[in-house]
Amino acid sequence: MKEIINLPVQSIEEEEYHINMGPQHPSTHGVLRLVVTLQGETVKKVQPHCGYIHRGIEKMCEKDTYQQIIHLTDRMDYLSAHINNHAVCLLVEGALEVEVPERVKYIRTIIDELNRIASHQLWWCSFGMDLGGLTCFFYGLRDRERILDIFEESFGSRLLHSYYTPGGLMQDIHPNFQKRTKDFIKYFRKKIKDYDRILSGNVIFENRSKGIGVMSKEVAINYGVTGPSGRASGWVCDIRKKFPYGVYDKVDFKEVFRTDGDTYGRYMARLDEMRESMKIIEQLIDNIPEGDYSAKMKPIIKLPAGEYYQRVESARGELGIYCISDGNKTPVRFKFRTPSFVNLGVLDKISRDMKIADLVAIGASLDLVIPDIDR
Amino acid sequence: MEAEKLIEKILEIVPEAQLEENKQFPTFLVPSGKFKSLAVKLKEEKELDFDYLFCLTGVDWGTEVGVVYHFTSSFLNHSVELKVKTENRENPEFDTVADLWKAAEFFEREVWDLFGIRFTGHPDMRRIFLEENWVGYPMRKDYTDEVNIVEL
Amino acid sequence: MNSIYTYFADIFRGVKSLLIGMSVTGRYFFSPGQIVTQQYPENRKKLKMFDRFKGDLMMPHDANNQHRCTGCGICETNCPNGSIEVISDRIELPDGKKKRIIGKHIYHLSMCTFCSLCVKTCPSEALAWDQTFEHAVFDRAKLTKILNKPGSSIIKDIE
Amino acid sequence: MAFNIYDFTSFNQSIDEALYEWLPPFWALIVEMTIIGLVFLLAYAIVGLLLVYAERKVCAFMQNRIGPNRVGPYGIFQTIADFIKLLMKELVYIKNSDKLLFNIAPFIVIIASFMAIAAIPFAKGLHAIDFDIGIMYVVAVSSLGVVGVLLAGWSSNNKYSLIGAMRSGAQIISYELSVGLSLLTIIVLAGSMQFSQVVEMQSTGWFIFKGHIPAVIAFIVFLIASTAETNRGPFDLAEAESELTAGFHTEYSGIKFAFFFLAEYMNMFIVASIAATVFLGGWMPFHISGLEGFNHVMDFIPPFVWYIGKTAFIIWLMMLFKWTFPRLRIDQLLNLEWKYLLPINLVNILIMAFIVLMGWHF
Repeated sequence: MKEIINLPVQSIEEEEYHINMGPQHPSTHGVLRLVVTLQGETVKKVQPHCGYIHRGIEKMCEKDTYQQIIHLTDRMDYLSAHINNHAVCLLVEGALEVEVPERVKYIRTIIDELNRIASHQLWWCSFGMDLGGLTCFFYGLRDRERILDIFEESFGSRLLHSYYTPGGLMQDIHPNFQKRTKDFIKYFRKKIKDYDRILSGNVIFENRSKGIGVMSKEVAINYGVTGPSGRASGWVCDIRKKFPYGVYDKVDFKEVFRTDGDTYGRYMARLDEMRESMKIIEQLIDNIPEGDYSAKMKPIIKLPAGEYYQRVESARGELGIYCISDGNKTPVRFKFRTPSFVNLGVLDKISRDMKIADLVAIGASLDLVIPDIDR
Repeated sequence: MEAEKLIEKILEIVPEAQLEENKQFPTFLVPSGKFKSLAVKLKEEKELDFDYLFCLTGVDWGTEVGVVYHFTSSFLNHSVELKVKTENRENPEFDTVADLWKAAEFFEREVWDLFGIRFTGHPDMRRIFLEENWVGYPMRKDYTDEVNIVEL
Repeated sequence: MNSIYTYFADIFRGVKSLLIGMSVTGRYFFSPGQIVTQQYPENRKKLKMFDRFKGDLMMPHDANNQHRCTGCGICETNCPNGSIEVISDRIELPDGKKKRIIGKHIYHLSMCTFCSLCVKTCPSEALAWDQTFEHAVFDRAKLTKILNKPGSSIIKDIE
Repeated sequence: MAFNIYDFTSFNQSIDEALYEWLPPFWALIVEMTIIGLVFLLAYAIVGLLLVYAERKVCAFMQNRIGPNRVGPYGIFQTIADFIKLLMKELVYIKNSDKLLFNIAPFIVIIASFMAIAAIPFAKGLHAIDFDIGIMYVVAVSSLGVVGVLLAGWSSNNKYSLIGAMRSGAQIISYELSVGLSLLTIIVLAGSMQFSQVVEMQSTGWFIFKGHIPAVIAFIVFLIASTAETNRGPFDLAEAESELTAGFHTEYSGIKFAFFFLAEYMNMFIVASIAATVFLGGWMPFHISGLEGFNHVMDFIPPFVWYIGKTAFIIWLMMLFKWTFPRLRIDQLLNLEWKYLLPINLVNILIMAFIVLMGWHF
């Protein structure tokens, strides 16, 4: 057993025992393995073991051209694929100092927000499922399906789109795109009330989430927990506000933030963020300017030698890309600072001395996507 | 803090640091011996107040390996990029910053795993993605693996 | 006294929130019109994929069994996974010049990630996406396809 | 009364007398017991399969789905197909498990639920045995199942199983109190523990209406506590899928798993029928005193249909709980019992006793 768990023996105290949550466990949403040290039902230590789905995306990026890198970023955080693509596109456009058409910026912003809603919907339903409310799972997936239909009509695929290219888009949006998006917003404004009725207000849910896994602002900053999880702790860290890209500087939206910092806060922050995203889409969807769907780009993109850093607000937090180029068509180093990987670090800190059921709730509230951790 | 003042301030702390050209952040190449003391100052001094390590990257430049740190201050909103390099490819070793920024704990384990750079003082220096008995450091430029890496 | 009040207030608030939750599921239970399930093999006839759906790479041929592919190999270099192999032949034109034509355009569906770079970068627009989606086969070799049909030739004015 | 046309007493008696005429008393008894055993086994299997199917359909409709619809019309043979699959599956041998206890545990669980079914009156005269302490017997027997759950968790040599079993033990021991006390409230009102008498007394009105507010409270408490006792719904901590993978039956496969599964649904059926019998009048039709015409129409609906209807309603309620609410945590679960249900129950009994004493009930 010792070799498998891979721990120093002295870490086990009397009356403590380990259980392995994962790599096959219903609540880790993938192949994450948590070695949990328990005393009774109380969690004493959580040691994440990652790497079960490590594909070496960063190594693969070193042999790919910048257009080809985009399809790899889809597969990191598959729930916010567009936003990952956006980061690469912004990095290349910024390095080449290409001005993309206004229409592209609008479309990208709308699609990013749709993607964010879809991601949060999937998070909501799996969060409900982790707490035992199985019906939530189907309601969330039902509504997410509508967004995926919008995506499928315009870009031809439902999950991994590779729709953005450096300089613009793969093809123009479908003529039905605006109508469908508006229909969806109308539909989802109704359905999100159900979300509140079935889970947010529920007394069992409140008991399960309030005061569980409290993360203070200092802890959030020190551990680098960004995104809705960090903002629920009171840390104003929204890249969309701090370093606006796309047309986020032209739209009016609130940066969701809360001060409670517990599981309930993270839950409410994400629900509010869905509402804010709908607000952004509503402001933009009727005002997409006419124009080209792509700037003129050379077929072979070579970044000038140097180093570049680009950050975007993914559905889970700050996605950063650090790129070193030597002037060739492939990068020397292409590093992804993925939000799930950093957010995972805080799991041990905030779930100590909680019950094992709380560990599941905390893990779900951090919204970890395993391929995003492992890359 | 303004970028120029920030550069001055850091050069004041570590005069040996070399300023590198970068449009986005003030970038310094810091001698590895001085790095830890600079990091402590960055974290502790009220004027600097770099409380958020947002990226830590291991890099293989070909002849030398090293680490790139990106710091920012969540309150003062200024950022800095620091680099440490070494030519010792066999057994590179730097001081850890995991005691100052907890976020570095996982980052440093990743760098150790993929680049083979050790961090002295790290609380839990194990491989993070690969197995303990993995031979080599896959992100190095000279790493070869005929079985698992398919050249197209 | 205050604690007794909060005790009962808690109970009533809790019960009320539970009833609200039950009203949601109860309402869906009694409204079968909202069922969203698609019964897949039965609805195969009605099921229509969107025009842009990326199902399978294909090379459109016209009525004379002619396609637009020149065999330049740009799709092959752009493919990130090596799922396209272009084997081109050289033929001698009547005027003595040599010309490159496509011999075999091999497409490995099993390796394709549907990134659409080949379709986008093709200079003569010879490639397109098909809307088929039932790709499951029992033999992996069947996923390797030759896109240009046998006996096909290139449309005249493409260079 | 008109529902006497559906009386099974004389039918049963005639079979009984005929058997005793043909056979010596000992063999007559044996034959009777065999017949009853076979009938109950059959009924047990059918009800279990139907309930699994019903649960899947009900939850599907709540979740905007269709549910099983492939095997047979509307998928009614789905559970039978599943059962056949479970029968044919391999019984996995667990290394270092306590083999005897591991094999015995599913049988204990299923026997406990099987025993409880004996005392339940399905219609007038249609029950296996009419104890004069029937309610007591059912409460006592149905809580035996926890022994099986504990053994299963202990003997599997799996930490998840053990945690699940310990949770289950704590849970059932606590909620047993509330189940007993809420039934006691009605016993105070009825003055009897015999199921046939309890039902007979409700011919003028069901206890839930007769007993004013205390009976309603007792009914609600019973619903909550019995849901917890059957390890279902928001109280399924023992098998808490997202935490403990499958809790106490993680290591079971094939038919042994099917036993646990079937026992869970049968327990649900049993507590639902107890609730229907004690609070909603069992097989007794719905009567409003004064409306003779209405009462006569109600009487022509067979008692068995009344009984099934009431039980189905309560089962539907329990399914609604399960598919709506998130799961409680173990300490909250115990809090709910010891801080809320138990005190309310105790006060409730006092009020009920007072009402009975003053003769305020209908």
